[in-house]
Amino acid sequence: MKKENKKTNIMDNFVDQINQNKKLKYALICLLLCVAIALPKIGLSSFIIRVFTMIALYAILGLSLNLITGYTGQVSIGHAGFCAIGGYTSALLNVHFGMTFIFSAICAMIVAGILGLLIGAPTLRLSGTYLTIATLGFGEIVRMMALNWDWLTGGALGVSGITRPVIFGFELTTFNGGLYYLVLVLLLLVSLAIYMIIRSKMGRAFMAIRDDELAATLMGINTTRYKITSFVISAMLTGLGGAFYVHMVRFIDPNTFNFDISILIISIVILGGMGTMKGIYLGAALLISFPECLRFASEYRFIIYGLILVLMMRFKPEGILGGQSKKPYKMPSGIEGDYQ
Amino acid sequence: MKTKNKLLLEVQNLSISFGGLKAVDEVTFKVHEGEIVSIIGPNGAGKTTIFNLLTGIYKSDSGKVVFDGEEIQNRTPQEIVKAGIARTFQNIRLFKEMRVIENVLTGMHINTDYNFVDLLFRTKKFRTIEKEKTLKAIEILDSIGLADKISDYPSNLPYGDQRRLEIARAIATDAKIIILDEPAAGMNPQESEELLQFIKTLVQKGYTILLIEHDMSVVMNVSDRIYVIDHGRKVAEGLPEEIANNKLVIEAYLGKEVEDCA
Amino acid sequence: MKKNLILVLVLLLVTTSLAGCKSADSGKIRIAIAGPLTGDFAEYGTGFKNAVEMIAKEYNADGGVLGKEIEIVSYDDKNSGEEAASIAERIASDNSIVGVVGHFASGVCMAASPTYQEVGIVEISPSASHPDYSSEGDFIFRNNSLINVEAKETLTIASEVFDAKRVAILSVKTDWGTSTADILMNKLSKDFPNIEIVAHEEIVDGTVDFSPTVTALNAQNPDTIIVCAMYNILGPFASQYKDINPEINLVGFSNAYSEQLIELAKEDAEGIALPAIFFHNSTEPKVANFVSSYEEAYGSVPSSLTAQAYDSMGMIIEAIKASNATDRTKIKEALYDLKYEGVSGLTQFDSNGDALKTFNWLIIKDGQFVEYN
Amino acid sequence: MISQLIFDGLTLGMVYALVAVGYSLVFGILRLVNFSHGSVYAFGAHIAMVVVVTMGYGLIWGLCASIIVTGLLGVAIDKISLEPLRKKKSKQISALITTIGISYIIQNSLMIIFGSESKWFPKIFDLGIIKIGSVSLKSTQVGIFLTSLALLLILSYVIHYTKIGLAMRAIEQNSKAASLMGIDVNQVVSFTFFLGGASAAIAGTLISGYYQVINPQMGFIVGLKAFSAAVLGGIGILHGAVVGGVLVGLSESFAANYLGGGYRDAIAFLILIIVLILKPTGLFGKKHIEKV
Repeated sequence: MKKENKKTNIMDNFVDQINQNKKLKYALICLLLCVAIALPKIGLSSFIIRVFTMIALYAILGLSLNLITGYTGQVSIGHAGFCAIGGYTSALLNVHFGMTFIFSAICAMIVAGILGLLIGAPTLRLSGTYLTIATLGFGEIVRMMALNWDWLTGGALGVSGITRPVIFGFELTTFNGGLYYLVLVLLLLVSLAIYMIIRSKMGRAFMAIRDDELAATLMGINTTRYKITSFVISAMLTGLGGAFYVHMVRFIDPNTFNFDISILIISIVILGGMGTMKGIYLGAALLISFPECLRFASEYRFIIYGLILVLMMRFKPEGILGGQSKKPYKMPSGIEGDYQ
Repeated sequence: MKTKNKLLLEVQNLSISFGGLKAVDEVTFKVHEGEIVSIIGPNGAGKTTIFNLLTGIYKSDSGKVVFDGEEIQNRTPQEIVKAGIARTFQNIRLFKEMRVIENVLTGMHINTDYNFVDLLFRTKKFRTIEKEKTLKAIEILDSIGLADKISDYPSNLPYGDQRRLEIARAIATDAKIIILDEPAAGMNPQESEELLQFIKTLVQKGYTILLIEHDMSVVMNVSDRIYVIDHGRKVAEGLPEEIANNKLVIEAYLGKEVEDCA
Repeated sequence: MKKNLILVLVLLLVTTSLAGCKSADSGKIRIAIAGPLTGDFAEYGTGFKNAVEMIAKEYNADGGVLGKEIEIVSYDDKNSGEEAASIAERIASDNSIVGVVGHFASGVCMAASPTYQEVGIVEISPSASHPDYSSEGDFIFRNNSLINVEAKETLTIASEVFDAKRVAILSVKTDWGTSTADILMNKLSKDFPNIEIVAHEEIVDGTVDFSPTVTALNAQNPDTIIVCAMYNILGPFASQYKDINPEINLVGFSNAYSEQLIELAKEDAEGIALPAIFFHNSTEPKVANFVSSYEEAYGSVPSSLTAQAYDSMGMIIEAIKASNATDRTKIKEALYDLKYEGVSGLTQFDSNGDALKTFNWLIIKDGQFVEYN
Repeated sequence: MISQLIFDGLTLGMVYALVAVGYSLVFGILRLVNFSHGSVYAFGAHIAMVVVVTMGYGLIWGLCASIIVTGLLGVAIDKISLEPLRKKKSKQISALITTIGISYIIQNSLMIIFGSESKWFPKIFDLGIIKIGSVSLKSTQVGIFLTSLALLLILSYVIHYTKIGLAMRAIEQNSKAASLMGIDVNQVVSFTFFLGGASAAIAGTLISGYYQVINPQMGFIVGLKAFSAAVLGGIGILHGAVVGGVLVGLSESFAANYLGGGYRDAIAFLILIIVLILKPTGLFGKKHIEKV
């Protein structure tokens, strides 16, 4: 039977007890939801609201990377490039054509998706390592193109004066908590979309490719097409995250989304649990709040991210909330009988 | 002897060479519907290579493969599975981090036809197809006695169950012919006896099976016809009894008798 | 079961409460310093922090200001716009803080200024140079030379010190580098008829290999090169260019003025000239005393940006004294009509919040900076 | 002018080759891309700086110390973090992500210990200018070119004519069979990491001596470029890494001159992407057949 070493099973029991008791789990989830919604209203300083906004944003970025790395098994370490593409598209459309956030974000997703296709199509035919290399190169190329194409991106001067999102004439800022609710809604939409994709034939195809690509091919799955689909969807959602961030900070230059952002996103996915969704929320919450809480540690935070990657791979590769969940398989609606 | 019904799979002088070495040399054989045909031969004779050619992993140098009236040699693995040929692997290749039922559902991938919009917005079409496929998967798992392990993970199952799950996944593709690549490999006598019974139940259900196997006890007592391959060439074919005492077959396995050792 | 629920709630509370900011104790005048204390530009942020703390100590030594002690609150923005914006919101919501000296790079300053302007707290950047930084609002000040003023100075140096005829320009691809090069080539070359701009090369910040750039510039055989970059570029570039053409004249900018330049280029730094608003060996008592006490306290000679941070802090304190209040808006108004005689010369803000600076010229002679007159 | 660019490109190319060899060695044996190689290169340069600048020994001592210490770092990386994963038969992804984590730890530790600003490094092979015809050749360039060439020859000698070289090539073909032949696979893999670390240390020291400048982030970009060189030449093949290195060096030097300074780094990545699209196995690589 499965060998379980002593160190990690304390964490497993804690997580299992939560899962087993359905009532407690649902109570916990809606508790978290109410806290999330009430936050801006209970008079917390706008700084803390901003921390929670960033947690939600990085949860979106983590979920998108999780789609290609956690569910489809292809490691991408250039996702900051898609944030930059989404960010620049939305910024330029907003500054030059005065497009409001809703439309510019959609365009940002489309452009990021197209570039995901351009990078993904040639390299996803090959074994995993080549995609990782290409995405690393891609992240750097985007930064350099942003720096060199002054005519388009303003080069090192960047793009400033981006307007904040306006919904029904009401400007959303961190002060009035508007941005916080916007990112919560986006997080909800992205989570729903990914949940729908994973609980379907496409999600099963992704996971089959992750577990054994050759066997998946022989089950009739067109692995290249599905890997590209997963990569494009992941790029689009990351572009959306980039677009939101740019409208929050109202400024973007080539160094806004550098390699450190890619590493942060992959650390969130690894720490929380590859191939799960709840793991990503936990990973984002931990990794975004810890530099704020432990001020002295913020100087060492990059080393800590590095350590997380190494130690997690060594001791708990499936991440805190990852691994084989004990919950029974969630039958589609209409099928009774608890086949445990 | 089974009545000769429809010819399902016909392989005509199929061959492939890897850098000068003729791994498979002009092999020809037939499989009829509802039949169990076995291919036996010493290790490295080229049996698995033949299967890899059949299922599109390698591209053959020459020869034709006609399946259910359609030429399928050198087509992509996806097209061949859609045509109706499913297979298992010598070393079990299940999807370890997916549930047992999800492994079977993945087998049904080619026949679950709803598109991205259906799955994203959970349309009625999506819900009906998912429900129908899940029920079918449960039924298949029930038929192979794994109904109580639906939510479990393959890596937690005993070896025999894993092999049966792999076969169940192949069945789930609604294949007309199932290729079993040394299913009894690494099994103790008791497990291979269970496997033998299981294959027999499959035959009763009308599945056509192409079997590669070493375990003579399984081959001799379940196959309708047997082909013997040695050094990439077909050396013999016929009924199990004929093959059992065919001189060439014994030589291929045990080597030549030395006539006059002085 | 209850045990686990409590554990989860505790975890939630810990993260939120720890993230809260420190409680503000009244009775002290608190001024913030924000800059990169870690990462690539840590040396500049630390320089700001040291200078600001030093002048605060000096004022506290003789009774602080308005009878209250001055307390410095430092923030590390890691030179990232996102961090700066987050710090700006934390400072804005802590109304015990009356003024901010900081942010280092223009892009980072501009990410934070909207928040400072929105809530109305004075921000003086000792180093921002982006043309439209100070136009963000009336609370946004800059105690740093304007690009076009300093660029004109470098061209004057080129023509008078080196009697340059064929001038080439090397600029680093940062917001400051690009805009300076653009001003030099398009706006100012008209005012210097005897100078011909013969070439312009751009390099990415962090480059160490200049051989292709040196070859390209040398092809136009310029007699002088104006380098719009900091010491980490000017130093290696000087030594690599002098390998090919030892007689080349090099003109730098005030932000390249630091001991590290000589440290990096060693003897190839000889003859490099640059305009500076602060000169550490100057004979003026105020400057000499600042340099000696800084060196004694922090072990290194202050750069011109550190001197400007020192003066920026001094101006906020003087503004508090002049307006006799710790109200953020009154401090802002007092700053506009303040004439501050500091270590970086006489500083006065114009209506836009920019400082009008007077320059003196420095040249490197046998291994150290000397005043050129 | 052209010949000047060629010499600049060749010198750069030889150093990239030295680093690219490190990638190919490790990929050859473990089918693993060692992302921490760039930061090992920077680590080696800093060890040399400590010995030469802070302690004041000669450059030769700096080089030797750096080779030994960085080599041991390479072995430590393998022994501490990669070998347990091999023993645990964990997935390929885990090893890849571990090397990314390690590169992050090393680079940021260097930044904290040595500070992030650029520091001085003594000129290497400083014997003035060698004039051949109209071309002025810096002695450092010639020195670096020859040293790198010598080291690459030594490396290929070790690989092709020594016992441990034979073991390395055996493991590359089939590590299971090699272990059955009595080769201690883990010990040979550690030796490979030692070679990788040592070659990166030499490259790091040579580059710092060439530009007389050193900073903790030097490893990231050079690591990427050397990687493109290794893939261009055919990942896992030694002479491929050398040819790839020289090509990347030359294209960078020409791009910087004709397209402008901003494109010098981008050109290496464009080559990488083009190679991955046209011929992923690189110039000398051969198709890799997946066994079922």
